[in-house]
Parts: sequence; C-alpha cells; structure tokens
Amino acid sequence: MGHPAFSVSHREQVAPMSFVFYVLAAVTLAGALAAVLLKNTVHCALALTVAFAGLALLYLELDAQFAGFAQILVYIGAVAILIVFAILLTKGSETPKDGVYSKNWLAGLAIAAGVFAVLGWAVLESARVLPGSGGTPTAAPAVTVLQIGNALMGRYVLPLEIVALLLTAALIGAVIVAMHEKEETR
Amino acid sequence: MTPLTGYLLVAALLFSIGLGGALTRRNAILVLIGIELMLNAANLNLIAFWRYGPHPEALTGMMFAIFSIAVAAAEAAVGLGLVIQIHRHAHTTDLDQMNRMRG
Amino acid sequence: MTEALDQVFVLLSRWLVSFLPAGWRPAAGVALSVAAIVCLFPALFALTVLLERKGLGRMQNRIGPNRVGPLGILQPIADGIKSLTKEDIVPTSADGVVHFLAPVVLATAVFMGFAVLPMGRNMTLAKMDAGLLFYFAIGASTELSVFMAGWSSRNKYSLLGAMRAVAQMISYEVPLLMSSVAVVMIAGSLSLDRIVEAQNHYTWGLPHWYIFTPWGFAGFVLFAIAATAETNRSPFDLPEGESELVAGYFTEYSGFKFALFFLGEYLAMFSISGLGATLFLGGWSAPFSFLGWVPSWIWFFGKLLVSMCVFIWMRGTLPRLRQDQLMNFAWKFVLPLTMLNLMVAALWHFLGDGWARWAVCSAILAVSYVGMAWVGMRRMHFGARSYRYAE
Amino acid sequence: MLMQSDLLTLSSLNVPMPPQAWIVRWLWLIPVLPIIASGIISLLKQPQRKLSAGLAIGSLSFSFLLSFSAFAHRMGERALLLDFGFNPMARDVVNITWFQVGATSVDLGWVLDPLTAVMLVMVSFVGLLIFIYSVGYMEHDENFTRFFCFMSLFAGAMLGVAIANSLLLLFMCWELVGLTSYLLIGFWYQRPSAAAAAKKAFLTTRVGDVLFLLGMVWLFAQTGTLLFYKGGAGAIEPAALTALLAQHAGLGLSAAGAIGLLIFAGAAGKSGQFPLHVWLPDAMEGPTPVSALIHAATMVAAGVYLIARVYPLMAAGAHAGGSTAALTVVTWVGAFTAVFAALIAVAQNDIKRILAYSTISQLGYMMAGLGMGGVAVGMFHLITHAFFKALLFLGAGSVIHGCHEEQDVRRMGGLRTDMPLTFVTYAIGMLALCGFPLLFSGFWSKDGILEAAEHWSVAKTPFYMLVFGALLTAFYMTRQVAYVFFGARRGSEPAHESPRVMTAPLAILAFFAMALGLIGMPAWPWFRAFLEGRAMGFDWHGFAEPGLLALMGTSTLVVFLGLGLGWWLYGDKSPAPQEPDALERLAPMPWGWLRDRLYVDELYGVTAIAFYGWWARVADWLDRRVWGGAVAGVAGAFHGWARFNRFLDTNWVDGGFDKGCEELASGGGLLSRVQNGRVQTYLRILAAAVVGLVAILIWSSRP
Repeated sequence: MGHPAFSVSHREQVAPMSFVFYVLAAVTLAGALAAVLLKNTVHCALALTVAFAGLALLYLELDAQFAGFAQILVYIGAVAILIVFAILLTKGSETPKDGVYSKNWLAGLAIAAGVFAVLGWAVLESARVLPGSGGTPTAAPAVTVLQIGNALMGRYVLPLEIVALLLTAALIGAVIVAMHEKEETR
Repeated sequence: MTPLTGYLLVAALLFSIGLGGALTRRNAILVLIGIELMLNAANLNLIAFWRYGPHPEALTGMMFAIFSIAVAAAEAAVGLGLVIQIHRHAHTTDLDQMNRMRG
Repeated sequence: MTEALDQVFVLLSRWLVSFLPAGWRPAAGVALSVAAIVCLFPALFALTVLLERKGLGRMQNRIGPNRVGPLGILQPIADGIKSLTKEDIVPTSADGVVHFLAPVVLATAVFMGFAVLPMGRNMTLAKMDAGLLFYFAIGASTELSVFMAGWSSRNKYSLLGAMRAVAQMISYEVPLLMSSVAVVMIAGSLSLDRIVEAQNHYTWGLPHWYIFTPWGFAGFVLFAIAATAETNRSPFDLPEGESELVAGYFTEYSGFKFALFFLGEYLAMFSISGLGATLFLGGWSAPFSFLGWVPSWIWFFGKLLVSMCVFIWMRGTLPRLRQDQLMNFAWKFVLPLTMLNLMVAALWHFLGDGWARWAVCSAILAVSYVGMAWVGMRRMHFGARSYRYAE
Repeated sequence: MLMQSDLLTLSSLNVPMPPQAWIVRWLWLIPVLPIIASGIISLLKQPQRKLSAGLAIGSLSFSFLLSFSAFAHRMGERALLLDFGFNPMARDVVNITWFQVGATSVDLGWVLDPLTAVMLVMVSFVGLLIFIYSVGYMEHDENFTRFFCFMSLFAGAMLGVAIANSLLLLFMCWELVGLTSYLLIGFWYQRPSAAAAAKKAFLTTRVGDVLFLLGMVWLFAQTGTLLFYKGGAGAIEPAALTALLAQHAGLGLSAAGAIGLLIFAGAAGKSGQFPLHVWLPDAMEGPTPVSALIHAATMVAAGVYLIARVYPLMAAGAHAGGSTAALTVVTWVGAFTAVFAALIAVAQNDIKRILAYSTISQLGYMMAGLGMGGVAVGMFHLITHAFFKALLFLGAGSVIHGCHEEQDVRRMGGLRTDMPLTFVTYAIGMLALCGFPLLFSGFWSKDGILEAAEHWSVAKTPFYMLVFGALLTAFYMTRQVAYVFFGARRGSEPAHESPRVMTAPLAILAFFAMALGLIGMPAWPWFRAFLEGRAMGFDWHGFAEPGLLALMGTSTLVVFLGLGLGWWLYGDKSPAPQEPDALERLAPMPWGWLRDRLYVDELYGVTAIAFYGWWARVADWLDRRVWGGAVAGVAGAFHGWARFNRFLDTNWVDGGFDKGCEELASGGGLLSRVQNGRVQTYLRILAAAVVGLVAILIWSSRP
C-alpha cells in the first residue's frame, strides 16, 4: 500500500491560491451560509458541521495538522453533538410560527455586510505589507506533534493549566446550570 | 492575491456570515452557532498568520488557535447549558422574547 | 524471501504504480491502497458475519446458517444479494437528504479510520505524525451520522436509539482516549507506526508489547470495554436493543442503506480492534522473536480476527446492561480507572528501567483493583444465583 | 545606636559554620505549620474534637520547638561572634522576590535576629499553653473545632508577624491577625454584644491600619523596598535612613519621622493606645482563652513589636541620649494611656474588663518604655507582661469557669478556699503585675521602664505619670483580688476548681511570671545584652548605678502603698453586690466617670459615628432628592413635551405636524431601543461600532 514518502505532514508546497483552497473555501462558506440560513435548526447544525469540517481541511491545507484534527475532534465530535442535543432538548427543531428571523433582521444583515466590507477593505488595504506578499511561497513549516507537546508543556504550560482550570469550571458550571431546575422541582 | 490574503478574506467572510447569523436569527442556539462560526473565523486567521508569518517555528499562532478551540468548547458547553436552562424557565429559545430578567 | 513475502503488497503496489508517469505515482499509490482497503475489509466483513452467525448459533445450541453452499459458506453472498435487491423504503415524513446521508457518512468515516492503521511493515496508508489523533477525530464524527440516522427517520424508536447511542459513544470515547493516552505517553508519539516500532523489541524472545506491562494490561482491559461500548456491541448494545427499540437508530432503514449501516458498524469494530492490536498487542510485530519470519501483515490480521472472535464470544455470553448502569459504569468506574492507569503509566516512565517499576506499578494497580472489587462486593452483597422454573 | 549595627552576617565571616543554618532556611515553617493545621481543621467535622485539638496543639508545639531551636541558634551564633570579637548583632535574613513590576520588585522575606527569636519563643510558648488550657475551657462548646481552626490560624499569623523581614509580609500577617481576632471575638456570634464587639474591634483597628498602610506606601515610595534588612539596601538600614532623614515632610518632621508616626498609628490601633483603645475592653466578649492569647499575650503586643521592629526608623537621627519626634509622641501616648487606662480599671466590676484595662495601661508602659529606653526595655516588659497577663486571664477564665460563667467580681468572693490552685497562681500573676519587689518579673521590667523614664532627656512628667500608674495598678489589682478571692462567698451556687488541663498551664505560667524577672535584673541584664548584643555578665555593681536603688525603693514604696490602700478599702470585707463600692462612697462623682470609662465611647458616638450617620443620611438625601429629582424633572420635561405634541396633534390635525410627532415618537423609540434587553441589539450596536472604529483606523493609517 501507500509508501512512506506519502504523508500529510510534508505535502509538497502548493502554488499560491491552489485549486484545493478554492474548493475548501467554497465548501466552508457554503456550510456556514447554510448554517445561518436554513429554516430547520437541525439542518443548520448539520450544515455547521460541514463548515467545521471544511475549516479543519483548511487547517490541514495550512500544514496545521494538529490544529486540524483537534478542530474535528472538538467541534464535530463534541460541539456539534452538543448543539444538536440542545436543539432536541429545547424542541428547537420545529420552526416557530412567526418566522425564524428576528424582527429587525435587515439591520443585522446590513451590519454584517458592513463588517465584511470593513474587514475585506482592511485586508486588501494591508495586502502589500502582509507577510508572504513577495509572491514567493514560504516553505511549509515541518512542525511535529512532539514540538507542539514540548511547547505545551514548556512555554505554554501556564495557559495550558489555565485552560484546564477553565474547562473544569465550565464542566461544573454547565452541569450546575443544567441541573438546577431539576433540583428545584424535587 | 497572495495565499494569506485569500485565507484572511475567507476568514472575514466567515466571520461576517457568523455575525449575520447571530444578528438575524431568533433562536438562541442559532445565535450560538453564529458565534461559533465567528470564533472559527478567528482561528483561521490565527493559523493563516502562523503559517505565513515570519516565525512559524515559534508555534505562537498555532498554540493560540488550539487554546481558543479548547476555550470555545467550554463556551459552547456553558452557553448551551444556559439556553437549555432558559428554555426550561421561559419555555422559549426566542431571543426576541428573552428581554426581561423577571420570569 | 521472507522479506519479499513480508513486503509483498508494498512491492506489488510499487510495481503497479511504476507503469504510470512519475507525476501521478503518489496519488495513484494512495488510490491503489484505498482501493485495497475498500475491497479487503468488506470481504473480511462477510466472513466475520458468517463466523458470528455460526458461532452464536453454536453458543445457543443451534447450527446456524448451513443452507447456502457447503456449510453455509456462501451465506454472506446471499445476504449481500438480498440486501442489494431489497426495496429501499424511506418513510414519507422522513428527512430525505439526511436520511440518505447518514449511512454514507458513517461508512466514509469508518473507512477513513483505516488510513492510519499500520497493517504491516510499511503498510500504512497515511503515515501521519498525529495518527492516533486523526483516528479519534474521525471516530468522533461517526456519532454525528448515528444522530442523523436517528433524527431523520422521524421515528421515536430511532430517535431514542440515536440519543442513547450518541450519549453512550460520547461517554465511552473518553475512557477510550484516556486508556490510549497511556500508551502515547510511554511510546512518546501519536503516530501509530512509531508505537508499533516501540513495541517491536524482544527480550529472551518475548516481545515488548504494552499488554505485558502492568499498566498496559489494565489499560488493554479498559480499552476493550470502552471499545465494545463505542461500537455498540453487546453487552453495550442498548442503542439497538431489539427488545426495547426495535432496532434503534436504523429501524427505518432497509435494503442497501441498512447494509451500509451494518457494514459501517462492523468495519468500526474491525478498525477499533486494529487500533487495540496496534496500541497494546504490538500491531504487526510477531509474538515471539523466532516467529519473525512470518509476514507482518499476517500477525496484524490474525490479531484482528482474534479480537473479533472475542467480540463475538462476549456477545454470546454477556447480558445487556441498563441505560443508567451503562452511564454510571462509564463515568464512575471506567473513567477513574483510566485516570489511575495514566498515573501509573507516568510512574512507570519515571521509575526508569529495572524491576522496581514492575513491583511498584503492579502493586499499585493490584491494590487498587482488589480494594475496589472488595468494596464493590461489600456494597452489593451477591447471594447464590436463584433459578425460577415454570411450573 | 541599637540594631543599626553593621550588617555582617555569618556568611561574610570565615567562621566554621554553614552560610545559613537549616533553621534559618526553614524558619518559614514556624508560621506555616499552624496555618496548615487550621486549614486541615477547617475541613473537619464538628464531632472530630480530639483530632482538631490535637492538630492545633501538635502543629504549634512543632512551631515552638522550631522557635526554640531558632533561639538556640541565635544564642550559639552570638557566642561565636563574641568569641571572634565581632558585633554580635548579626542577623540572618532570607529574602525572596514575590513579584516584579518593571524594575521595582516586591520582596518578602524573613529575618532571624534576637528580637525575632525572643518574640517567636514567647508567642509560640504562651500560645501553646493557652491552646492546652482552652481544650479544657471550650470543652462544652459545640463549635470546638471552629475555635481551634481560628486559634491556630491566629497563632500562625502572629508568628508570621514575628518573623517578617518585609513590612509588606508583616502587614499581611498583621491583617490576618486582625481578621482572626475579629473571628474570635465574635466567636459566640449568637450574642449580639459579641458580634458588635467584633465589628468594633475590626473597625477601630482598621482606623490605625489605614494610616499604617499610608506609611508603608510612603516608605516604599521613598526607599523602593519594604524589606527591613537587605544587606545594606533595606528600608531601615542606615543608607535608606539617611535618605529619609534628608527629606522634609512638613511640620518640622523628616520623612522618617512622619512615616514612623504613621506606622505608630497602626501600632496604636493594634495595641489599644489611647485614642484607639476602645475596642479592647469590648473584645472581652470572646472566649477567655482568646482574651488571654489575643488581647493579653500576643496580638496587642504586635503593635509594640512593630515599633520595636522599625525602631531604627523611629529613632533615626537621634543624637546620643536624645529623642526624636516620633519617639516623643510614642512616649507621651504610652504614658498617658498607662495612667488613663489604670484609672478606668479602678472602677470596673467585670473581672475581665479590669484585666483588659490593665492590659491597655501595661501596653502604655511598653510604648513608653520603647519611646524612652529603647527596644530592650519595651520588649522586656512585653515578654514578662505576656506571661503574667496570660496567667491572669487564664486565671480569670478558670474563675469564671468555676463560678458558672459569672463575670461580675461583686458576685464572687471567698474563692480562695474553693479554688486554691487558681488562687495561688492568680495571686502570683497579680503580684507580678503590680511589680511586687524582687521576686516577680513585673518588678524588674517595670523598673527598667521607670529607670529609663527617669533618665529621659526630654521631660520628667512621664516618669511621674508612670509611677502614679504603678500605684493605680497595685490598687486595682488588690481590689480585684480582694473582691474575687477574699471575703464571704456572694455567688449563688458553690464554685469548683477547674480541671487539671486548665490548672497545669496556670502553674507553668506562674513559674515563668516569677522566674523571668531574673534575666532582666540590673545585676544581670541578660535580656538587654541579648537584644543589644552586649557581652552579658553577672555583677552586683549593676545595682550600684547612681539612683537605681533609690528608684527601686520608690517603686517598691509605691507598690506597697497601692497594695495597702487596696487592702484597706476592700480587704476581707464582703460588700453585697448591690451596695455601692467602697471608693464610690468616698468620691461618687469621679467614680461615676471612671465607671463609665471616661465617656470615650460616648464621645466617639457623638463625633465620629454620628458624623458617619449624618454623612450617610446626606448621601441618601442626595440620592433621593437631587438625582431622583433630576431624573423626575427630565421625565417631567419629556412628559410635558409629549403633552405639547398631543396638543398640537389634537388641535392642528395636520399631516406635517402628525409626521413631526411620529418622527419624535420614533426618535424616542429609537433611543429606547438601545436598552431593550435584547442581546442581539447589543451585539448589533457593538458590531456597528466595530465597523466605524475599524474604518476610522484604516482611514487614519492610510499612507
């Protein structure tokens, strides 16, 4: 089967704006759009997972293997499931009578568009000064999980601990928030 | 258009889509979805900058992204817990109706 | 000779690929190996189904399928034809797209899982640096397909089954991960190839498989439990508990889609067995140094099949759990033990070579397990089993 | 002068000794052990009394052993240094950087010098005895474990104060001490009086602590460090002091003096010096062991200790034999407090209140001693007082325990026969407090102070005040003892002697109340020598100093006078509780004043407290009337405007005006939509703001 030369971590450098990128970007954005536009909430959640998957692949495209897999594991494996659970628990799957969009959705849309305009403008404005603008594609940084692990345990150990603390707090907090009602009714 | 610019534009678009969702949907969970999208857009930026930045070996952007993924997980857990609780309490997830603290 | 036999598939693919222009070769190699996986495992699946049915039959004093072909060997083929030719029923109220996507997603995800399993020396489709992470990431996404199936069928049974399944998978994914993390800690790598390599040494002809270390043994047992639950196999097969919810989340599935689901579940079992073998049973490495001449892939698939047999055996033997028991078991029993296992593994690592770490680690584990068992026994005082016969 | 000695530590000598002995490195264990113990105890359940008491006592005894070995280490080094002919005022210092902000680093650290050593031994030893005692005393209390949790937390904090080499660390422990004293005074929080007393203590000491904090900050601003000793760069080391002296803080004070005064304010708060003494008598609401530990032996001594610790700062710039502004203030306050509190003590009837006021006055003595005679004098009285006052309080506790929680001395009497052991020990403590000649420690320590006062260059008045104070002390103690132990039994039910676990500490303390004096005799000024790092030796010529014998004579005379007076008025005649006090018959009016504690509380009641009440009312009024009125006015204006609109509408039914009104209404709606509690609105506004800002940013950053 596949010979060792092939592996995701050292993929040959892609030309600027490779075809893959366009496909992935399209998938991601389509998923995101569907996630915010669809009527049925569960469909939204599923579309969201598509967007997440697209993002994960974009990360891989960016040689961020670890981040990509973490993205899949956390978002598709946990967050998406959480969301659908929440939808089912809040009977959110049936669409409300008075429309799915809030009263002044137009303003929201306008503002979102404005944000995009500004951000895009900013990006294009700064395109000249951004790194990699020389046209020469920078070489893919060969970063192994080992390095990431060392970094996590070394330079970033404090954030790691804090995140651990935060997650614990969130776990407990979520449990308490969800439990509370039950306690009362008992 | 350099790769970085492309990624940044995608991220910007993703962010705006998320924002739009968060701004226009009634359902609290959908708003959360929008927020998740925005977070992910930020992560994409981080990773893109890490990849095309001057010092990819420093891992900073990557680490930032990983941490923010972890934090996002926490955020989702708590947020959804809150939504469920509110639903139990007010029997709605419609944000237009959740505008009072009494209940 | 043995070398050639060992590398036969690799050489084969190289040879086949070599007919193509250089530019295409990597892609073609990948395509070839993917094709190989996609053909091989369904075949294996057919065989195992037969094995299961016959084995279960024997366990229940039946004969099992024996009509189609000699000793019913062709039974799987018959099944295949049947399921392919069956009408594909989609409930009117069902959510068509999702209903269709669910089995596809499942099958795809499961197949992707095989990409990182080293099925023999140099026989890994994607030698990834973060192979294990990849595996678990993919495994996580199967839950989604289950949910899709259950939700899209618009059927209470399906939904309940899906919820159960998802809850169960999520709960048991944690111990599964934890018990493998111990291995990662010792092997110092997330890449499955490295892990196998790390186990591929021998002292006095005996291999350095992790199952032969105290923490490894405990870890393997925990891993097996979690894996059984992860694949919704008996005794953890509540999601498709026929007696309660007709067939769980694929109640509303029929024909080819059902077959796909069935396939997906089975392949998930294969892949997780493969993972277990890779993590704890030394992957493709031989059990004794003097057996080194036997091709590596034989060992891998041998171990795979053995663990499949264990799965079948368990299914034939153990009764089904109750939902709350299941959850409590996951969170209050397996998870803490995996934690303990992690600590012991760390201890093992830091105590360094020598008999000391053996003594210490085994002592800790033995004490904790025995103590726990003792407490458990005290808690639920078992009496003699009592039988009630119909008058 | 004293303690401003050169800072050679043993590490800088070629002395065959490790640069820092283990005890120095592990000194921090002394405070930490009890704190850990309290932490564990806090997790225990009510019924686990034995365990909690054991933990507290065990940890404290460990600390005591450590303290003692620290003391021994100090002694040994001292001897060594003397042999090598060095100045034996060496001190071992361990400093650690807590955190760093830019260039300035905030350091904590601990020091082991004679002062610390002495304080450590005293605190841990007395504390230990009191712990043991309270096992018996609190026996029947259901919050036993909580009590010990607080107690050992307090002990830890106090030891922390003792070892601190950084004003910051000292302040932390200081506040911790304040907190625990608050918790312990209010231990029986069911009683409103106890709760009130706790609050009072807390707030009153806060007043001092705020000034203390000010001083601390100022010091830090000036010297850039809060460490006392830092190899020459410390805050109270010559380099820093000269810098501080150079500064002028107005009122003819140098910065050093001003900071010293601010710190003294804190000390006054803790050790109940005159303006801030009001909390101490009320603090007697707490359990008696608490009163003994906190309000007699240790916490109140913390103030004195603090002054001793920063003495170089207080005394900076004093030419030989002279004094500084700060020290003068300390002296006057001390002397005044001594007399003032002694006066009040004369007319109290609550056994513990009498002791409380006597504590205040004794603290005044210490302060005066510090101010006039330097560290050794003050500290010596602190140590001896700690022992005999703890003894007295524990004795009082035993009496109260024996008389079934009776605290009014007029309802006791005749206990001499009922509880002999308590009586003997109590008598010893009382004599020690009165400064009964030769035998008792109080005599020597008080004489030290009187001697210092006599030689004080600034003024003679404090000397006379202190002598008068001694007379009063002897008098009121005699009164109390006569009331409690002599005469006929006036209480209803018979009293009983306390259990062994309570009397044993009494005996030990009694022994020290006598013996400790010997180490401070003029003939053998061991203590002074230890603190000031002189060679110590025994010679009778110590007594031969001019005027010393005369002084001793006077003080003896005064003491006997007091005793006699007391006995003449109260001895062995047992007045019924309701009939007026003997002294009251002589001078009813001043007696009334004294009985009512010279109306200080009332004074504060009508000044400070009233002021705050008034201020609160003003604030309330402002809130209700002014702001509320403004809001109402605006609302009214809008209302009027709306009416006007309606008027226009109704009268001029005109499209244009209609439109205008709609515009107004929609405008109002627009404004109101800003705060409609809808998250999405907020998010929208946020996003819009982001758009605007980013746009501006880019625009401005365009080339």
